[in-house]
Amino acid sequence: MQEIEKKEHKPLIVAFCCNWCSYAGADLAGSSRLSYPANVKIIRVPCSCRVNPIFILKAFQRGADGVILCGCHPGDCHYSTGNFHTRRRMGILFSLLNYFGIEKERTRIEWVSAAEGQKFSLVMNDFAKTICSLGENRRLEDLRCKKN
Amino acid sequence: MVNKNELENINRISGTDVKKCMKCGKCSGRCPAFTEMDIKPHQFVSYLAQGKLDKLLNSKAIWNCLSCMACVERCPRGVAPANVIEAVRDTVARMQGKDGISANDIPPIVEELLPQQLLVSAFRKYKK
Amino acid sequence: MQRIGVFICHCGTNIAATVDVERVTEAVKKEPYVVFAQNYQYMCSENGQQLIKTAIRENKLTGVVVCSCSPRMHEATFRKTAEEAGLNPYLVEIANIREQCSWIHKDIEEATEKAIVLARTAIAKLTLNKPLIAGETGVTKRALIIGGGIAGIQAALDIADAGYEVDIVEKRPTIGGRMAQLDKTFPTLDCAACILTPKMVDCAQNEKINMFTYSEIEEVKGFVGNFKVKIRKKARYVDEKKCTGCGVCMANCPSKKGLNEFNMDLNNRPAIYIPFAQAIPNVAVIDPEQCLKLKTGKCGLCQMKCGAGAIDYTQKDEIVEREYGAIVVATGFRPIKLDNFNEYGYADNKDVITSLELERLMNAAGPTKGTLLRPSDLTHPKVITFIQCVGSRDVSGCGKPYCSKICCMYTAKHAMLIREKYPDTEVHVFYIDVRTPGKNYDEFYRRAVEQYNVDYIKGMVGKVYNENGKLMVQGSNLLDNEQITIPSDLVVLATAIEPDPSVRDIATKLTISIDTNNFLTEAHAKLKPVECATAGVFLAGVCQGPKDVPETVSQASAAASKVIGLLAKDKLKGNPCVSHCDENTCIGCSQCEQVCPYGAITYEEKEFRIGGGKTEKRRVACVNPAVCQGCGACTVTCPSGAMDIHGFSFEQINKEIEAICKR
Amino acid sequence: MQEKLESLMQELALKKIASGEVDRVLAWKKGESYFDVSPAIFKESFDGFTYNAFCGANLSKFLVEETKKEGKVLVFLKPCDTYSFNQLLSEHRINREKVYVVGIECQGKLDINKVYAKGIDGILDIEETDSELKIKTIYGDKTVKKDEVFSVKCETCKSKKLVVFDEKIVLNEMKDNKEKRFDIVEKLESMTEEERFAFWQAELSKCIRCNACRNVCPACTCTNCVFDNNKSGIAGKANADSFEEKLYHIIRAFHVAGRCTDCGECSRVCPQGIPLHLINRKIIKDMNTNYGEYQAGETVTPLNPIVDFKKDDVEANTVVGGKK
Repeated sequence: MQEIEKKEHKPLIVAFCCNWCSYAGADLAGSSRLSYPANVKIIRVPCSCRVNPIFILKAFQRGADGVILCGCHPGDCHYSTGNFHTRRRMGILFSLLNYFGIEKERTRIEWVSAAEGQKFSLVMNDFAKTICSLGENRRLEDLRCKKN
Repeated sequence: MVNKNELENINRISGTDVKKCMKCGKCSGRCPAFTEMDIKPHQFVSYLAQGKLDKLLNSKAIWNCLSCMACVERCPRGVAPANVIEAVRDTVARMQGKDGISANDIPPIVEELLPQQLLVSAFRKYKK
Repeated sequence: MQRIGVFICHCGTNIAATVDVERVTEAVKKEPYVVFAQNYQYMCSENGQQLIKTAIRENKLTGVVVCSCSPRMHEATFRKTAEEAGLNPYLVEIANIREQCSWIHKDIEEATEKAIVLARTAIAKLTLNKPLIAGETGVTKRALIIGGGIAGIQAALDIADAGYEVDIVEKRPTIGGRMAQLDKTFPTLDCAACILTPKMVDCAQNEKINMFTYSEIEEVKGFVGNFKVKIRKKARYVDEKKCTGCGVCMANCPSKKGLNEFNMDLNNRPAIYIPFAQAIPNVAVIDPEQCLKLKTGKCGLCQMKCGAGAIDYTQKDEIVEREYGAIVVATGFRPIKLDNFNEYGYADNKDVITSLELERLMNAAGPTKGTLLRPSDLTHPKVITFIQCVGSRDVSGCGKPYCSKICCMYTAKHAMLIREKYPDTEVHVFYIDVRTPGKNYDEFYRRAVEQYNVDYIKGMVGKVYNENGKLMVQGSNLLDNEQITIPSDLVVLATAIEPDPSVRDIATKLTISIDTNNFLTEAHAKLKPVECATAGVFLAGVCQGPKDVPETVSQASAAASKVIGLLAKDKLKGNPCVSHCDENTCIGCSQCEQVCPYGAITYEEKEFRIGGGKTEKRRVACVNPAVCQGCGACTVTCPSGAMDIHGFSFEQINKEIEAICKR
Repeated sequence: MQEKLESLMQELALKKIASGEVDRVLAWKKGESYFDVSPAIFKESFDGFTYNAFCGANLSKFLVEETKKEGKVLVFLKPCDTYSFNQLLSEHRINREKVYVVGIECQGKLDINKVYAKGIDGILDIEETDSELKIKTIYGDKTVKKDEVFSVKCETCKSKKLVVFDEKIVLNEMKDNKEKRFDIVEKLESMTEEERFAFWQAELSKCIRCNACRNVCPACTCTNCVFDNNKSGIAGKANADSFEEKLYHIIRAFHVAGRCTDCGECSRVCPQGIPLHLINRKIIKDMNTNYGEYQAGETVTPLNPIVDFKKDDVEANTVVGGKK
């Protein structure tokens, strides 16, 4: 029994949330007690456009199985244009990762406003489910960073 | 007692969430068969939400419902009373068990000119 | 050598019930540089903060991590605490173990594990925090109010009363907004004009208040204390300074077929018009879509008749640039369009009207001069049926999912007023629920039932159809389990309200958050109901959520007090978490300048030593920290990695990722 | 023909130096053999000055350092090099006033390794005609058709247009070959994720982190590269793990996204023969399809698709175009 538990892979999901909308949306999900899996860990950034592609690769390197980026809805960015830049950059990056054979479901971008606690929870549940079904990230892993 | 299976079945077949009902009564407000029905459309939703299975199964109204879907169309909460009625009707029909006929026997006895009620309502239900 | 202290808050049982705080305390003690860890019931309390201060002093802490609620809640509190104990406030990090942990997880094991990871992440980030000193900026002592309804008027008067200049920008030709269209107001039934118009006049007379009517916001730049706003003054074709509001032009205008917006299109107005008698400013405006002179070049009657010589057909839109320290958004609402509700027959029957139309029909300045006559044949309706929740609480996609809040009360008001004025009229109200929270509100509704004999029917209307000139209202009476049909003369729909559509554009220009229903999002649902997440922008009235007049006025005054508090400051502390450029790495490629939304980046040729006693001139980026808002767009665009941002540095985020992913 | 072009170039260079208009020339110099060609500065002596089918090197990047020095430099740029030149101008990396640009004809450059691959070895000398290489080897004379040994970057030439020059030397019509530009990218896209992964895993595992691709890239002109910067957390050259190479090449490609002119130098210099240009080309293709056609270096502009945006851009999740 214990062995089975040991083998069962618990996926790790890193969520980058912009301070003004999505992080607030996550807080709203919290205060509304809308649950999502504990393996979703949030990193607060001022704006989705702060997320450097290196961060995403770094997360995968260190053992993340999925990376999701959340920002204000296009047009509603606290900094006016940040998420427009994010949208292009990440479009290019995600496509490139997929070009390298990384499952496209492992990376996602979602727009969650400060008022969308429910959406945040739904998105995270859905993403966690997707990542669970994909299993462990093996195509962008760095064995040096994984202890087993 | 309340038969959980049957209730779940009705819920499942109806495909609607009766908890969303805000008890406005718009379904009954528009129902053209209202006067003929012993249980009114809004009551179907209410009874299902409360788990009053007996009332549902013994209703005669399931045979009066025209499946015109006006209640579904009007409901501001996205609840579909007609679907609930249909689900009850369906459940009752299935419970008749031995009285029923096997699928293979149906084609020869179908009157070609008369579409079957369940079939028709199915078309309506899935028309979108 | 760093010395980090970690403080874990129980938040009563909010955290402690799902997170084993003792275990977290023990776990964080094992993290590098952590020399002190303690948990306490309420870290944000006086005692809790004292505890942090004492620990900072006694343990000579170089950094503090507080594991508590969201940083959006108490980051500022704990930063202040640290500062009071002599620690730079930016050496504080918050691990959000409430909103993002204890509140969403049920399993203690799982939540505790997560809390430890979150604490570890905050500690890891903190090891790279640097003391930051916030810069200061001045404050322009003037406020902008967008929207000249009761919310905008009240806010303007309050701010002006404190001695600050206020500009009101109103897109319509007059201030007054929706309240000016109302006949009476609940729960006291005093006439809207009687209480509103004096305030409008006050606005006009107050020398601190400056009104831009028939104007729109063109562009907003800058930040709290220093907004730079372009206002488009639309061409009125009438010189505001010369027009005396005598109305001769209106009487002479030959193009009289314009729909009167003020009367909800129930009657007509000329192409040149003053919206209503008490309009402020009491100045005419020409509708360019309707004016013969502007459309065909032939007419010019009003110019000839105008004694003041105020008419100017050549007027053009004018852009005014003004600076403000604070902005109040009060853009108001409109009733929703009823296209999705064919069952009520609004489009097909003239005598099916909305409540706001009824308001005009009952108003002395309205199309029927205050006599209630039904629009189709101008007869007195004998049976009037009200339908509540038309388009409200509708999740089917046809209407709005929220409760419009004001309809129950105004329907009761209408029913009462009609029964009062025309006692021979039969009044029915179809309701789903009657919602009357508010001082003297339920009493008001009960008076309608008990004193005025209004027939309240629990149920909803399924269809309204015309049968031989009678409006047949078919609906359910749920309490009697009946289906009833009421032959009526007039049907009034308590139509849902929605934010004025202009708000989307305003939200984009101000970069403030807007929800799926187009209501503006306040900074905190309970504790910051008038603030926006964007500093210096405040909300008043229905643009934030459905509200009645008393509530709107309260919120407007609240917003005003926030504005006054802001304008009273001489200096504002800036956000030190802004971009900076490593000039040794920067290659001056100009990519960052392209993505900066604030124009905070410029380039300079600077002299650098390159060894051997030589220097070289290089083009490098320079960030103006007063203008930079710290979004970080430049940091990712920079190919060389020269751009970084304080507080969210490349290394810090990398360290966070490492800590989170450590298994 | 080849000689004529070469002598015209040398003539012009000498003339410009003699007139004092420029004080040095950036061109190619022949080494030990015909195909051993490398960029060089000529000042007094023009010994070894050459221009032949193996002059693939893009000279534009050298101008970043050259224009910091005193005096004006004359440079010969092939059509695709002129795009890089423009792009560098856009980034303020070159002082335009210190360069005299001579645009020159290019009929596609060759890869000596492809010649070797044809089993031709022991090369003594090569003679060029318009379409062929006549190769003298210790085993006798061989002939190779030029279009069979095109350098990877010239197999699909995006443009033969000289987008910037002060003067040009073009004797014959030049033809591009851009129809096939994205063929291989498309082929890769049509593979399954697993196949693509296998493809890149195989290719990138050859990487030895020699940094040649970075060093030659005209878009990589940072003086302090992130891969050399300890603070970046991605510095280091270990090829200990397959992740390391992927990280390197993804970041490298992303850093030049929007600025890459698709000159193909990365693939040309890769000692391991990794088709690195396919990574950049994928980005270009994605940007073209989703954000509108754009060719970096076509004009001097600070805007490129990665710093620009439209309010109605497609959602990032839908840009991913590859097969599942």
